[in-house]
Amino acid sequence: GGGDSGSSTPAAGSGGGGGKVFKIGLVTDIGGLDDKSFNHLAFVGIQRAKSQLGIDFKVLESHQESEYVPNLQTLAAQHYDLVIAVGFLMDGAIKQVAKAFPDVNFAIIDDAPSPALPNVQGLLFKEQESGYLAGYLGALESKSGTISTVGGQKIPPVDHYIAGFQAGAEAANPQVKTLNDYSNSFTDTAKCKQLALNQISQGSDVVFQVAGGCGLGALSAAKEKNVWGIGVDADQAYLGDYILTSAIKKVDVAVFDTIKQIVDGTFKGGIVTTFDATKGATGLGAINSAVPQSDIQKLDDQASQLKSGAITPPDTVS
Amino acid sequence: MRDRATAWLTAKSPAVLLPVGTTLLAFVIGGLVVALTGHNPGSAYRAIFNGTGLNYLLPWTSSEDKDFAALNLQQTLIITTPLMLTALAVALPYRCGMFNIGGQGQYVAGIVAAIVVGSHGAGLSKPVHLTLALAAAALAGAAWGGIAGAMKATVGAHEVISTIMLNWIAIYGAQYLFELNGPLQGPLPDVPQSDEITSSAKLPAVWGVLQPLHAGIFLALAALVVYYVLINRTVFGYEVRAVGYNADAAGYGGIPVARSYVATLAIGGAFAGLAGACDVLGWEFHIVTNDIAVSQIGFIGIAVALLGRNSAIGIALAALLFGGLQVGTSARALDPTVFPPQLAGNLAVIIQGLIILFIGAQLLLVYAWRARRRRGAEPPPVPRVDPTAA
Amino acid sequence: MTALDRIPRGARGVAILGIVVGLVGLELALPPLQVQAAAVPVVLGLAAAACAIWALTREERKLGIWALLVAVVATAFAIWVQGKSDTSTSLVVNSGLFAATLVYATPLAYGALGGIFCERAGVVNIGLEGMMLTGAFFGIWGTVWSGHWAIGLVVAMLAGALVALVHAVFSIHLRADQIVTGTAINFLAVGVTGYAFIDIYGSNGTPPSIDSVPSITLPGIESIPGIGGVFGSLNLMIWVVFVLLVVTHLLLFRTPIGLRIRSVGEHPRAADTVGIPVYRIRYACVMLSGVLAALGGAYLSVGFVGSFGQNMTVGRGFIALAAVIFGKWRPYGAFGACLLFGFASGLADRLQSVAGVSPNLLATLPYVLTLIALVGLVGRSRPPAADGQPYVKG
Amino acid sequence: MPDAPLLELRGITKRFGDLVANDGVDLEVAQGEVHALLGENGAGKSTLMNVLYGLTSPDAGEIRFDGKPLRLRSPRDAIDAGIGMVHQHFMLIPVMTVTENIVLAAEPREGPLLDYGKAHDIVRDLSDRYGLAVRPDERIESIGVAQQQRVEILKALYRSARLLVLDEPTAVLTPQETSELFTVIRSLREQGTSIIFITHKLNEVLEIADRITVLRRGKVMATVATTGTDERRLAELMVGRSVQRVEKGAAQPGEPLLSVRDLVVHDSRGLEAVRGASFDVRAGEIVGLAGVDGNGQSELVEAITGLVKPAAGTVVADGHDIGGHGARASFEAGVGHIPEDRQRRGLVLDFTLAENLNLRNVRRRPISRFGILDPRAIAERARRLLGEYDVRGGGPGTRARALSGGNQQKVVIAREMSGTQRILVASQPTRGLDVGAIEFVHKRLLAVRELGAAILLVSFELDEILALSDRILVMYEGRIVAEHGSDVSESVLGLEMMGGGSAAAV
Ligand SMILES: Nc1ncnc2c1ncn2[C@@H]1O[C@H](COP(=O)(O)OP(=O)(O)OP(=O)(O)O)[C@@H](O)[C@H]1O
Ligand SMILES: Nc1ncnc2c1ncn2[C@@H]1O[C@H](COP(=O)(O)OP(=O)(O)OP(=O)(O)O)[C@@H](O)[C@H]1O
Ligand SMILES: [Mg+2]
Ligand SMILES: [Mg+2]
Repeated sequence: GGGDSGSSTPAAGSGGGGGKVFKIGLVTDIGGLDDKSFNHLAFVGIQRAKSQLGIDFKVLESHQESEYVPNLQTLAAQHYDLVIAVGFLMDGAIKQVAKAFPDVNFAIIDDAPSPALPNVQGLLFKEQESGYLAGYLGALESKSGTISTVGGQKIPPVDHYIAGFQAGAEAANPQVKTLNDYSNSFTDTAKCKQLALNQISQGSDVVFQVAGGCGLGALSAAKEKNVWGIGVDADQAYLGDYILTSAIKKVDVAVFDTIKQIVDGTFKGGIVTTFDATKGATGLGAINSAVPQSDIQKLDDQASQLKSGAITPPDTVS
Repeated sequence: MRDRATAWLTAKSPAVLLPVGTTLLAFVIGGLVVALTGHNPGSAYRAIFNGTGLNYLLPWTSSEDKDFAALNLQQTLIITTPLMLTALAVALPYRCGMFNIGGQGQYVAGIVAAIVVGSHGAGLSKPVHLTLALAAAALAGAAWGGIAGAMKATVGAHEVISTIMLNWIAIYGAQYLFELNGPLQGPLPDVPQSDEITSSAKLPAVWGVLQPLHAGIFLALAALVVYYVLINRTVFGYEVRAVGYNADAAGYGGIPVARSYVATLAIGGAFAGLAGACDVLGWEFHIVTNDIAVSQIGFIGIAVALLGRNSAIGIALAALLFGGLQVGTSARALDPTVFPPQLAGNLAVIIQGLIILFIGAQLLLVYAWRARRRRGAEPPPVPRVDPTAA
Repeated sequence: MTALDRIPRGARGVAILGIVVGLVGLELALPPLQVQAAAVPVVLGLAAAACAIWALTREERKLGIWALLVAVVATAFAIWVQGKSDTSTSLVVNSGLFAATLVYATPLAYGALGGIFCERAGVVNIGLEGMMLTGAFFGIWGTVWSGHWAIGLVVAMLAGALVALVHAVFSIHLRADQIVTGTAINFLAVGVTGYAFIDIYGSNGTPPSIDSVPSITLPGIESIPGIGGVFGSLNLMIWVVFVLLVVTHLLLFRTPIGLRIRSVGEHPRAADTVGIPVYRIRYACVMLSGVLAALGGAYLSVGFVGSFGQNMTVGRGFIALAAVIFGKWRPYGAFGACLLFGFASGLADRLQSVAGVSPNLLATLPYVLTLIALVGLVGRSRPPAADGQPYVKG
Repeated sequence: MPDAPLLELRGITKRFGDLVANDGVDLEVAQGEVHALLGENGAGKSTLMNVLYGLTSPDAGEIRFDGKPLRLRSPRDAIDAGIGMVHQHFMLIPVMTVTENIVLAAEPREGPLLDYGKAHDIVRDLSDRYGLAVRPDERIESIGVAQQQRVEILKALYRSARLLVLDEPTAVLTPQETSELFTVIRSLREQGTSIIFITHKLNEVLEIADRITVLRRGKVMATVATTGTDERRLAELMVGRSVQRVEKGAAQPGEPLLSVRDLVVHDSRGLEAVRGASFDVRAGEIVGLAGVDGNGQSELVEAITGLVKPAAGTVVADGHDIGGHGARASFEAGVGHIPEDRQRRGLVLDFTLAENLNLRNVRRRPISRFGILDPRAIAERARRLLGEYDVRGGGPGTRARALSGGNQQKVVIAREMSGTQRILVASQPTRGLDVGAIEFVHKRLLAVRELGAAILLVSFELDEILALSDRILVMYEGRIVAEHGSDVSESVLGLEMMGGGSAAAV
């Protein structure tokens, strides 16, 4: 067994393609579907594509690194119309599999395969834009003049956020002091909380978490100490009214759009699509109602400058 | 005739029937749990079994299923390979009365060394380069294990603590080496990843494409043979076992006890280091920092060794069981209508846990057995270790 | 009889003197004194080292190594601190560091106390990790379900006891290899808590606001500088662990039941021959160990962060196990090991912002320090003689 | 003798697999009687007592105590009924103190806490009342076996035992200690306590017992009154044949093979245990080293055999200086060693007999070549030695753990006396062995002496020392305090061992 294509009954197709039901595969990295981050959002995107575009999908969660290649390979061998790899960790794996299956279309999130492959589309995000706006708002709302970030690990998507955050903060208040620590873990919530507590004791009154599930600990510190917390990736405003805003990365939009390209027949390999403010894929989530209107206007101004390209935040942490 | 058959059964029962029986029992009870969560255990097990790829060996597997089975069997064996080696890293010190929890750290040390050697020296011929990379990994693992051994031999530091600490030091240390701006970060400036292994240092593929089974499996099997011979057929092994059973008597017999501690932990570490080399030279070809902390190969090796009762054959079978479980319960193999993808991973872990639990309790059946025959059913004694070894 | 006569004589005294001198050197460099001359710690460090070596050559090994360690570490630290500005020093060494030490040490201490009970009764518990994780999840689950943290803790304890019961049945009655069973417990805990977590709470995780364990504020102490920052306001569960620590010590070493527990772990047959129910005691201790470890996990989830995340204990159970051995199966010793580890973790956190060293490299600090302490201070530790051995009656 | 027996065992049968350890055993013990139980190693004495103490349940049979049937589910029931037992292998917890061991499971309390003060008083009272001096605060691991024995007896008395089982209590005692024990037994008897007394020493049986039951292969051979029997008759009942004392010829000593000069050895706590011992052992002679346990004999032996480094002094064996060069060097120089504790040191109990027999020469040809073992050579040598030394109960592949004590000892002796060893250090070589086995060991020792070996015999049994030695050294507080020929009397030796006699003045 195992050769059967996964999902339940295809919904009535609304997209084009004369009734063909497209098969889309998704392979997560070892963070798993419940990473409260991109794997989860990718899953959201593919579910939306199913209900709106009538596609059929299968998700393969990877529990260890050695599963990347066989998972991608399995879906490719079953002639899926698009196979999406979630996360830069699959960079090596997708290169191998895409070469072996030139007729299958692939996409990979957070990675720009180099050299480019004709059947792979890279999907990158300008996390630094979201980080920039979060940092800008954070610096505006900070009373102490010190704001901080808790990163999970020093890896590109995390550092993009942090670099943008620091730049945005400085743009709002050149005197601002930014603190940054890494927990070296995406699961150790207690450690994230301890780092945030330490930052708060050093005066930080806005804590931005960039550590997935672990970051919930950092936000918990913000809640406990009555300072602002800023969520990451998805909109985390539901956590409570101590959430200032969330730095958003709409992986679900990217996944949905890419699937739509397949359905519409416009998918192209060999390119990198960058999801940024202009695409509405980066930016902020709900902004706390306590933020004064004047600040929101300043923020909107920054956002439009980001869109226009007048501001290009850095993407590496010094 | 019948008498001889009965006699054979009586003699062999503990060794043959018990593991088989308890494995069955483990699956039955695991199945009950699956049923409790509202799934059909029969189809779940069929899916897991087929997921291991072992159905490749069955004559009635259809040829289109065979391709998929082959892929899975290759993956099973790819995981079985390092598991056999990290299990040996536990087994050898165990025979010497020590509990090496440090397989993971020794494995990571092996990875680092294999990458350093395997990604340089592109001009070398394959046999030379490969041998150098493997040797470097073995040495690094040996050094990492040897530290714990030396600490035990000199100041009596308990190996359980020191190896736990050394694990984390190796893990964070390796993450440091390959992190962004780390000293050994590879050519991609914004990826926390090592250099690539050059083709001259890659283990040859033996079966499959893309991520094929590599020659590391022969290395691991050879290591099992080495272990068997070392333990059972050499003076060194004899001395190790003597120390493991009774260090006082060993010392009385003129056996250098402290040296045995260092040597077994170092050799064990070398096995674990080789496991790291197999992975990195066999199919990974580079390492990303995120993968380092996530890997569990060394820890699972502990269970493999104990389940295999520290014997070479037992380890081979237990490693296959674990490799099979890991691959068989992968999302590829499980029907999402039966196992929702969000839950599949955890259900797989539960089933693995149950199987370890019940196979570990072989004596469940010994119990029943002993009710009839008070003697003879004991499994072969193994030295007592862990916090026991002073 | 002068006061001089009362100072410990000989090598011991000199070693202690070395330790004191080394610490004085450090103290001078730290706030509020902050002597800025490198010569001061160097001279004092050399003096301390001299004392250490003098003691070492006179066969005072343990204290001598202590003194040497203090001399080297304190001097290095003092010199390093002098190069730093005022603020960066106080960023590292402040009452927050000691508060963090307690926070990091507490879950470990619960786990370690659990481990002590289990192993003192002769059952090795490598499943502490799984038991902690179980407590972490069910603590939250119970709190959410009932709306009260106290009930959450009770649920956590029950869950821990249940998991421990599995360990007990398999290792006591079925005589399975205790390490295999413990490993299985760890697997099961990851699977069961992960499964239930997703099944019950879905992708947003546990509810954002749960009833959490209160902190106890001591008004008098809070205002005292230094101490107030550490002990002024502490989570109730931290106070509880202090109490449990003392109770465990008394129970094990001052009561009849403690004597019986230890006898079962040392020589179960001897215990049996005087009529002590070996199996019953082992069951009780293993389950108690599950209860305590689960409390440690629940401290992480209900007590500290207020949420659950998959596998959120990340190896703390193993560190607790190491603390048990490090502390030679004694409560105070194990707690000392937990504090050492917690201190090093807190220190590593704080050094991130000032040291300019890779966070990964800093993350090794607690483990390196533990290793050094293990070599220098602890040495041989003798486990309960029957630890890990199933007892066969008759 | 009172009419109703305190204890009646009827038809007790206990099987271990195919082995019948007790086969329909009947035994009666009267109130205030000392009843001796005799039998070879493995005859089933300990098993019977374990049944009586509730440690194992019999397959058949009935126990009546005080005229009523007694059902024993655990030792607790036996203790409650008033049965106390001092086990052959002491049931003491080494890391705990004397007091803790005595009060364990019946502790005096003060609120929830253990009342250590009261526990002390209890121990002191008991030890005064029965004349069993102990040091309440010492840890078991730091006191000698005689002390431990007293602790065991006190343990039983503290639980008000009316029937006390002593399983081989004298195996580890000096004559003085044995006679002290007998005083205690007599006073207990006078107070109405019944005693079952197990031993292999026939003279002791005759001295202390009222009646004697002999077991052979799990069956009762006979129960006889002490008056009207003698050693020879008992030995025959036990073994099923007549046993002779070994006779030795005159010694023909050659050159000194083992020379010890000014040896100083520290014990594990760093105290001086041997304080400058000097002596020679010559080829073809047996030198007996007499002394009370704990006077430095163990440390002396460990230094000679390379197990500990001497603090000062030299040990020369067959011309090689072996002081402090390790156990291997000592053996290579020709020193064989029968260690005092065969289970801790002498054997790897989980090794097979073949493996145990080759512990010493595993690095030599033909046992191994280039580090590779030769299983055939190993098994062959083992089979030869097992035959030669008449080891029963297993072949080369049997685990040492499965042998009886006597046979285990034979394995050790076979290993240490075979090959090219010219010097033998024998420490307590017959401890716990039955008469047949003792006879065998003694014959062997004399045989190698005839072949020109130098033997240092360390024993607490003066009988043994006197029967075998050509010269006798007395050790007291780490020093050799006296030297005698083989014609010295037991009482002189006894006095010197206690620090009395002429030597004390030196
Ligand atoms: N737990 C057991 N399992 C199997 N066999 C046993 C067990 N205990 C004793 N035996 C066997 O029962 C027989 C009787 O042993 P027992 O200990 O009663 O002898 P004994 O008379 O006390 O000998 P000794 O004089 O050496 O103390 C022996 O052959 C022994 O091997
Ligand atoms: N589990 C077992 N299996 C087989 N035989 C056993 C077992 N346990 C004990 N025995 C046997 O029981 C007998 C009695 O054991 P015990 O420990 O009393 O030794 P012993 O023969 O009296 O030795 P010693 O002479 O040193 O006192 C031994 O002969 C031993 O072989
Ligand atoms: Mg006996
Ligand atoms: Mg005996």
